[in-house]
Order: sequence, then C-alpha cells, then structure tokens
Amino acid sequence: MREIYMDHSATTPVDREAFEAMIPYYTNEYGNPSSVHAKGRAARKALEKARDQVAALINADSREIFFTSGGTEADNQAIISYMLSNAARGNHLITSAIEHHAVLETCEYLRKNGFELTVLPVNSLGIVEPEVLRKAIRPETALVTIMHANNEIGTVQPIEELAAITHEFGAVFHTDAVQTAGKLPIDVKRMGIDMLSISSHKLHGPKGAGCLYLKKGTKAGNILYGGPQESKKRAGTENIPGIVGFGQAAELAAGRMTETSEYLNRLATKLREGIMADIPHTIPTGSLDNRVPGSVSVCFEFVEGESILLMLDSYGVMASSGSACTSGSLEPSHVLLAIGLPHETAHGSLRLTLGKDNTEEDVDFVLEILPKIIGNLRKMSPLSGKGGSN
Amino acid sequence: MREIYMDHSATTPVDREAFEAMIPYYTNEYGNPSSVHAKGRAARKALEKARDQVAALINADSREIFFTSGGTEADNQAIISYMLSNAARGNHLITSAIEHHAVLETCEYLRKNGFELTVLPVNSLGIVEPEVLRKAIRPETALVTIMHANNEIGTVQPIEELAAITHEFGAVFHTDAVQTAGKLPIDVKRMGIDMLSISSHKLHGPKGAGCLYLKKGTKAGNILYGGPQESKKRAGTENIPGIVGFGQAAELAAGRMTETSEYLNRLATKLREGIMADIPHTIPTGSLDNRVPGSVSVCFEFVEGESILLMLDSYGVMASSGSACTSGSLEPSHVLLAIGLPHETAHGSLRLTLGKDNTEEDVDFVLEILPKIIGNLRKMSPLSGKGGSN
Amino acid sequence: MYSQKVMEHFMNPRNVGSLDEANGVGEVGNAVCGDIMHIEIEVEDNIIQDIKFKTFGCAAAIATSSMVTEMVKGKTLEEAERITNRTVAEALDGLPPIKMHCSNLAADALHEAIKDYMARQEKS
Amino acid sequence: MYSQKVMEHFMNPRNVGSLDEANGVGEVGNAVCGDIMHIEIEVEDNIIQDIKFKTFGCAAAIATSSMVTEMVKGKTLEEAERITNRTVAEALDGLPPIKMHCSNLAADALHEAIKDYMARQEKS
Ligand SMILES: Cc1ncc(COP(=O)(O)O)c(C=O)c1O
Ligand SMILES: Cc1ncc(COP(=O)(O)O)c(C=O)c1O
Repeated sequence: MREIYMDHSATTPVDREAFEAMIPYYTNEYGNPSSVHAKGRAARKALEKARDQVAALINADSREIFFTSGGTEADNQAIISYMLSNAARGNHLITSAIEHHAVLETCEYLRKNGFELTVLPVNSLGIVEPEVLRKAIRPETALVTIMHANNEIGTVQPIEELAAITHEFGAVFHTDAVQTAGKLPIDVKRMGIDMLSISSHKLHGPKGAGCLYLKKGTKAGNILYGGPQESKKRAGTENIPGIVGFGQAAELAAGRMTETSEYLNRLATKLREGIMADIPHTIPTGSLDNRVPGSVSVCFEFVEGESILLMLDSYGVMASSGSACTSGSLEPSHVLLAIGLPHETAHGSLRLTLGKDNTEEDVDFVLEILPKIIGNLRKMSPLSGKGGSN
Repeated sequence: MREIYMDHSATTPVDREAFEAMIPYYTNEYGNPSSVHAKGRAARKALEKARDQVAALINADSREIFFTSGGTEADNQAIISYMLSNAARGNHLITSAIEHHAVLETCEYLRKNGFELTVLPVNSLGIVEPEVLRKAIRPETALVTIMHANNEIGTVQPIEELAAITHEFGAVFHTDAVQTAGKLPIDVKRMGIDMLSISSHKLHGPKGAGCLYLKKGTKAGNILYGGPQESKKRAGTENIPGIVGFGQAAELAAGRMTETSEYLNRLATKLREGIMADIPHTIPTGSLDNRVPGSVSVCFEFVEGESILLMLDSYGVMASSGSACTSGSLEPSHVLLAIGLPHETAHGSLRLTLGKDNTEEDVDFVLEILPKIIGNLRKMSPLSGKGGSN
Repeated sequence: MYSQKVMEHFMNPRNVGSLDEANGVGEVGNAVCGDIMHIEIEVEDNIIQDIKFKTFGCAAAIATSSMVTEMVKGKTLEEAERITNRTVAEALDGLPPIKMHCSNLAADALHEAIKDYMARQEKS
Repeated sequence: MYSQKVMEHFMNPRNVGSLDEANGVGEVGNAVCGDIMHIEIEVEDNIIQDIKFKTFGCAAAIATSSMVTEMVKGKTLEEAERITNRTVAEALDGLPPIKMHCSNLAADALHEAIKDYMARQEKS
C-alpha cells in the first residue's frame, strides 16, 4: 500500500544526508568528547561543527547553543532554570493558553511551587494579541514564554512585538520554536529573542537531540546536574550521532527553506481548499495568513477524530487529531478549546501537516478519500441527523 | 595505525547488531509513538520491545523501566524527584564520596536547596563499609544513593548489604549501575534495589538513551514536564532509534555476560600484573576482589596523567586518567582523593578499561609500550630524581 | 493498540442505521465527552428481531456498538440483558485500558433501549 | 585541542635533562597542582650557553618548557628576561584557555633560574 505521511508536526523522517552524517559516529567514531584521545577529539570536533550548523540556522553565536535531548528538555531548562536563577528579579511568569505541554506543564509545575503564573488567552485564530500581553505584564514579571508557532493549528505569533513588549518591562523572552525552526526564517538578534527551543526530529533530524539558545548574558542554569558538558549547562555524555544529525539537518533545512516553504504553502492551500469545497460542516482552525508552511487543520462536525485517523490510516494516509481519544485524556486539545471551539466540534479535529516529500498526488489522493470517509462516519453518527446534513 | 581502544568506562562502540536494529527507525519507521497511525504504532511496538529487553537485563518488570536520555538524567530524576516527592518522609539523603558527578552534583544541588546531605567516606579500596552507612542513617533519611561500581577505580560495592540497612531504616535505595549494567549480573529484586540508573552507551548501545528503574510503588516523579510519555514520568518525544539500540545492546550484553566477564577478567589481570611487574612505583587503585570486569586502574608516581594519555594516543592506544589536567579542573579526581591518595600520586592516574573487542595482542602491545612511555616521562620529571628511581 | 476484531468491526460495522419499526430506543454518552451511542431495537415475541445503531466516537465506540448489535440480534430480552460492557469488550478480544470507560458503553445503550421497550409495553 | 606545534614539542621535547655546569636553577609549580617545571642554565658572557629542563605535568607544561629552552639558548640574559609565558604560548601557536594558567609557567621557571644565576654572581 502507498504510504502518505502527513503528520510532520508530530515528527519527520530523517534526511538521508543527515543520517549518513551520523553513521560514522555509530561505527568507528564512537568516542566520548570528554576524552583526551583521538576518538574523543574526533567526537568533540563533530560536536562543535554541529553547534555551528545549528547556530547558523537562527543567526546565533555557536557559544549560545546548548544541546539537549530534545524540545521538551529545552523548554523545561529555559523556564525552570531561568525562574530559579532569577528569583530576585521577580517570581511572575507569563505564557499563553495554546503552548505545547512542554511549556504549559512546566509553568504549571512552577506555579505549584510558589511562582505566579499568568496564562494569556488567544483570539479565535490562536493569536496572542500584543495588547493582551501588555496588560498582563508587571514589574515583577521575570519571564514571558510564547511559542513561535502552534503545533496543532499552525498559527504563527507576532514574536517580535511580544518580545519588544517583554523587554520594555525588563523581562526576558523565551520562545518555543520547535514547529518553526527550519521552516520559517528565525533571526534571534533581529527578533529580540533571549531564549529559544529547537527539536531536531521536527526538522528532519533524528529524535533524541535538540537545543536551547541562550543569548549571551542570559542568566539561565541547569536542570541536569553532573559533568561539565555544554559549558557546564547540561550534564551528561553528549548524544554525538544525534547531535551530528541535528546539525546536518539544520544546515539542510536552512539551505532549502525558501523553496520548501513555497512548495508546502502551495500544497497546503490546495489541500485545505479542496477539503473546504468538498466537505460541508468543516471548520478551518488557526490563522490562514500567519501560518506554518504545510499545516492544514480543520474540524469536521458530527464525527470524531480518532475514527477519521484510523480510516485514513486504512488507506495509508497518516495524520493526527486533537481529539481526546487520540491523546488518552478525556478532554479534547486545550488549543482547540482555547480558540473557542465547543467540545463537540473539537472532537472532530484533523491535522494534516505536509512535508517536503509529499507530492501533489498525495494531496489529490487525500482529497479523493477524505470526503468519503467523513461521509461514511457521518452516516454512522447520531449527530448528523440532528445537527445538519451529509 | 592500529587503534586500541581501552576506554570502555568512558563510552563503548555500538554493537553492530544494535546499530542494525536502529537503522529502520532512522529510515522508514520514523513514527512518533504517540501517533495513532501505522508508523506511530510501529514506533510504539519498538519502544515496548526495548523496554522488555532492558527489564530482562535486571530482572525488572517492563512497567518499572522509564527511558531517559542517559545515565545522568536517570540519576538526576531518581534523586531530585524522589526527594521532592517525599519531603514528608524526611529531608535527609546519603551518598558516598566516590559517586559520579551525576549523583554528587545532584545531591549537592539539593543540599544547597535546603536538604540535608551526608557524604559517606570510603575505605582505601573505595568501598562504602556497611557499618559506616548504619551509623549515618537516621529516621529522617529518605534516600540512600550508592553506586554499584565506580567508573574510575572499578570497585564494586556491597549493594545488597547497603540496601538492606537502608530498608531497615525505612528509606529507599538508589544505585547508579551505569558501570555494571551488562557487565555484572543485576537482579533488582534479589538485591533489594528501589531505583537504579543505566546508560546505554556504556554497554555497547548508542549515546542518548538510558533508563531509570523504579520499583513498583516507589513514589518518584518527573524532572521533565510536558507530554504524557513514559507513563507520564518523562516528557518528550522518545528517542526511538536510540532506545531500540539500547534494548538490543542490553539483550546482547545479557546473553554474553558470563563469557565476556571471564574473558575481560583474564585480560585485565594479565594487563595489571604486567604493569605492576614492569613499572616500579606503580600503585594499583580500587579493589582487586570486587571489581568491574576489564577495569585496570593504577597511579604512576612522578608523572602526570594527560602526558601518559597523549603518549599512549600517539601509539593508537586510547585510555583515560583521573588527573586534573584531563578534566579541566584544578583538582585531580575526587575518587582518587577519597581513597586517600596524595594529590601528586593522583595526578599520575591511568585507567585502562577493556572491552569485548580487545584482544590479547592489544594487551601485549600496551605492555610493550607503557613501560617505555612511563620511563621517558620519568626521565623528564623533576620528581623522579627526588622521590625514587627509574 | 486495537485488536484485529475491534478493527474489523470498526472498518465494517454491522447494523448501522435506524429502524422504521423500532419499538425501543436507547442513547448514552454525550458529545462533550466525544462518545454517543444510539441503539434502536425491534422486539417481537420477546426476541430482538432487528437492531441498528448510530455512534459518534472513536474506533472502540463504533466497534463495541457493532459488536453488541451482532451479539443480541435474534436473542431474547433476558439474554440481551445479561450482556455487559465487559462481555462486549471480551467478545472483541479486549480493549485498551484507556478505552474501557467512555468508549465502552454500547451495552448500556442496549439496556436503555430494552428499558424503553418495556416502558412502552407497559404504557400500551 | 593542542596545536601541532605543542604536540611536536611534547612528543620530541628539546633540552630535557640537567647540566653538570649549571650556574642558575629555577623551579616553579608544585606537585599538588600537578605541574612542576625545573630549569637549569649555564650562563657565560651574559649569554645562555646551555639550558635543560625537567617537567612534571601535562603536555602543555612539557611543550612550554621545551619551547622556552629553545627560545633562549644562545640569547643574552636581557633577551631571555623579555620572554613571558604569553610569548611562549604564542610561539606554540596558542594553548587551550584552560591551560593558560598552571601549565604555562615555563618562562617563570626560566626567570627564576636567571634570578638564581644573578644571586650566585653577586655572592661570588
Ligand atoms: C558511574 C556513572 N554514572 C553516571 C554516568 C553518566 O552517564 P551518561 O554519560 O549516560 O549521562 C557515568 C558516565 O558518564 C558513569 O560512569
Ligand atoms: C511546539 C512544540 N514544543 C515542544 C515539543 C516537544 O519537543 P520534543 O518532542 O523534542 O520533546 C513539541 C513536539 O512534541 C512541539 O510541537
């Protein structure tokens, strides 16, 4: 069966070239970069090359890049270590209602431990309006953390404005750029970002690597204690092959960014418009103007997300949903609720996130089967009869 | 040049079979195990297979294994999350003076944050004497963390006795088994271990994976917050290829353990005895009776470790040292000082840690060149003339 | 995560739809939770002659609905009443633990339908 | 981590040993820190006719010792005094930052040896 992977916001295939760059570090060059000998030195060199590659992706200095095990760890380190290291500055932090759990749960952990937390609402497109931040920020605000783009609905935030307001009040700005790094241009200097998280496996690098960008002078510390790795900011033997793959993938992503994003925007527009045209009672979610390339997110009324996913899967099409049933929780995605969708609508969410290897034929195929799938499920649904047609 | 890697305590080459098991997860099976679709399910299956493999290595139940990014993270999670989750039980913890930094620095972090810490001394062989623990343990002791075997001097601790004393006082016992998992038999049930840390890259698995064993019912929590991975105990997309390689390596290590350890013991004995016979003013460190297979550690008087390493390296022999010059600190290894060696002796430390791929010829070669190297360095040393001969 | 049987019933659900001659109707769950099961039965001579369902929910919700209809078609009301959510799940070779609650209510919907039938009988 | 020049001097150190005719001896560092540099010079007509060193320490310590001996052999005492730890490190194409302190004391040892020579001259 033909495989059509349209779940690139969940994870991406590793670039062939990135994987090839990793292989030597799984075979002959297995050294620990802390070792003095030849294999240690080779590993150290590979580590520093990757650091340069990742730094270049976001216009940072290599010494501002600290490798972690992934996006979650980078988010945790930024938020926890910054708040703990800057207690004198203030014990208030601000985030938004549509952050990834890696940010939300981390903020919540701090709140339970005596910090003050403000969770900003978003508008119906999922945008944190700068004026909302301005009203919430206070002299004792130490940190504002707002994601660059959302993983479910694809909305890109007005980061520069949010960072500028944050700095006006003397606070520090962190952004979770896991969904944008390698897809949208990021210039930490121009955008005024103090801390930024990246995950390798979302940009065609391997799982198990990520990084935290810490602007020079930003007083953040450890969350993992032990050896002196990563300039003493992150203990633990470095995942050299993973980091090498991450660096290589970052470089490749940077090289093809403009071309790829145009391509993905075109495919995604076709897919979204086709869905909207062919399937009634469909609600697009997120902003159409400020959007991660390749992200299509909608809610189908009267049907449930997991059922859609499994039907699509039976045709080889792989996608995701913010339905409660796919997350193992009883509530549908907090993001869909935050943009104001009722529970029953949120249950019918479908996210199709395209990647560079998707083709026009992939899109055509989805447009061919999806209306049938939704139609069949609606025929089975006790809500369709009541709520509407199809 | 012939390469002779004798630094297996620092890191190990990845088993060919383990790497081969990983490859599909870098190529076609790149799914995120949280995804509902086919690739997600394949990743989930791989994850659970690896969990079974690792559980089998230490006679645990699979549900007691929580994957981490490595040994350091496992140590941090065990110690920090246990102490934070059990504040009611007591705020005192006990460790030993020869722990890896991943344990020592983590305990130190807690001490700075209001916990009480006792660091037990060791005897001249590097053993934590059970009676010393018995005297230090108190009703308010919540946690005792003592490593299974030391990474520098190879001494294996009397874990069962230490765990039994810990339990007598109602506390919980954690052990850092990074240097023993896959090399010595571990049965968490029989040994009475409540928490245990393993690192993949020390047992011929890939870097970037490790695990924490948590005995059913042990109240430990998170140090990384976010998604619901690892039964909600460790957030972050799982490093599937890394974990698959870890699982495979664990299974392979379990399968060859008896044979390999006999082999390594034989080689190490030959190496150590050859060194002791041919090089005067050499002090063996650690216990000879209770020892990790394959570990040879000595101190050569009048010379400095980094110089020895670089000379060995020029012959293709890769080893390590507890000398200050190799660690970037001003103090030689805390382990060598803890067993009572004077600074000047500790500076001359050499650690040769053998692995399954080392041969008798490797040992012969080292025995051929090492006396010359030490001799030459001693000729250059202003101490030799004063302190002794050669 | 799902057994083959669950997937088979989900992909090819039996007895989907509604009955013109229904004399018992049951519905459980609600859209907020993401699961609604609606079952209609046609009872004659104490026997479930026909049964149809409509379900809004995940694969488990659909498969359990399908399974329960298959299990009771042609059975007496007493036999049908003995069927529980658990026996439905077992007939499907089990469900993931997380699906044992909200998505496994098809037997409840059936019992509601039988209750409804009984109530109508009493009335008439 | 080390430059080629450092490695070359470390692997093939120049002027190792001691001098029968030394008329100036300098020693810096201590074994506790892991670095001791011992330098002996033979001065005649204000010129360093010969120089030898013995060093306990890492590659940087050995290479800087070797380099300093090479730099000053045949030079006047004034020229030798102008040599600093920094110029030695530069002559070796630099040292890792961490090695700039304890392991880079060879010029100090040389200056001690010159001081010792001067003191002996005054005495005699
Ligand atoms: C005894 C011991 N504990 C912990 C660690 C840390 O493990 P990792 O390198 O996987 O973080 C190491 C090795 O570095 C070790 O030898
Ligand atoms: C926006 C966002 N932040 C953080 C994460 C977590 O990153 P990782 O999976 O590398 O831990 C993800 C993906 O899971 C994400 O989409």
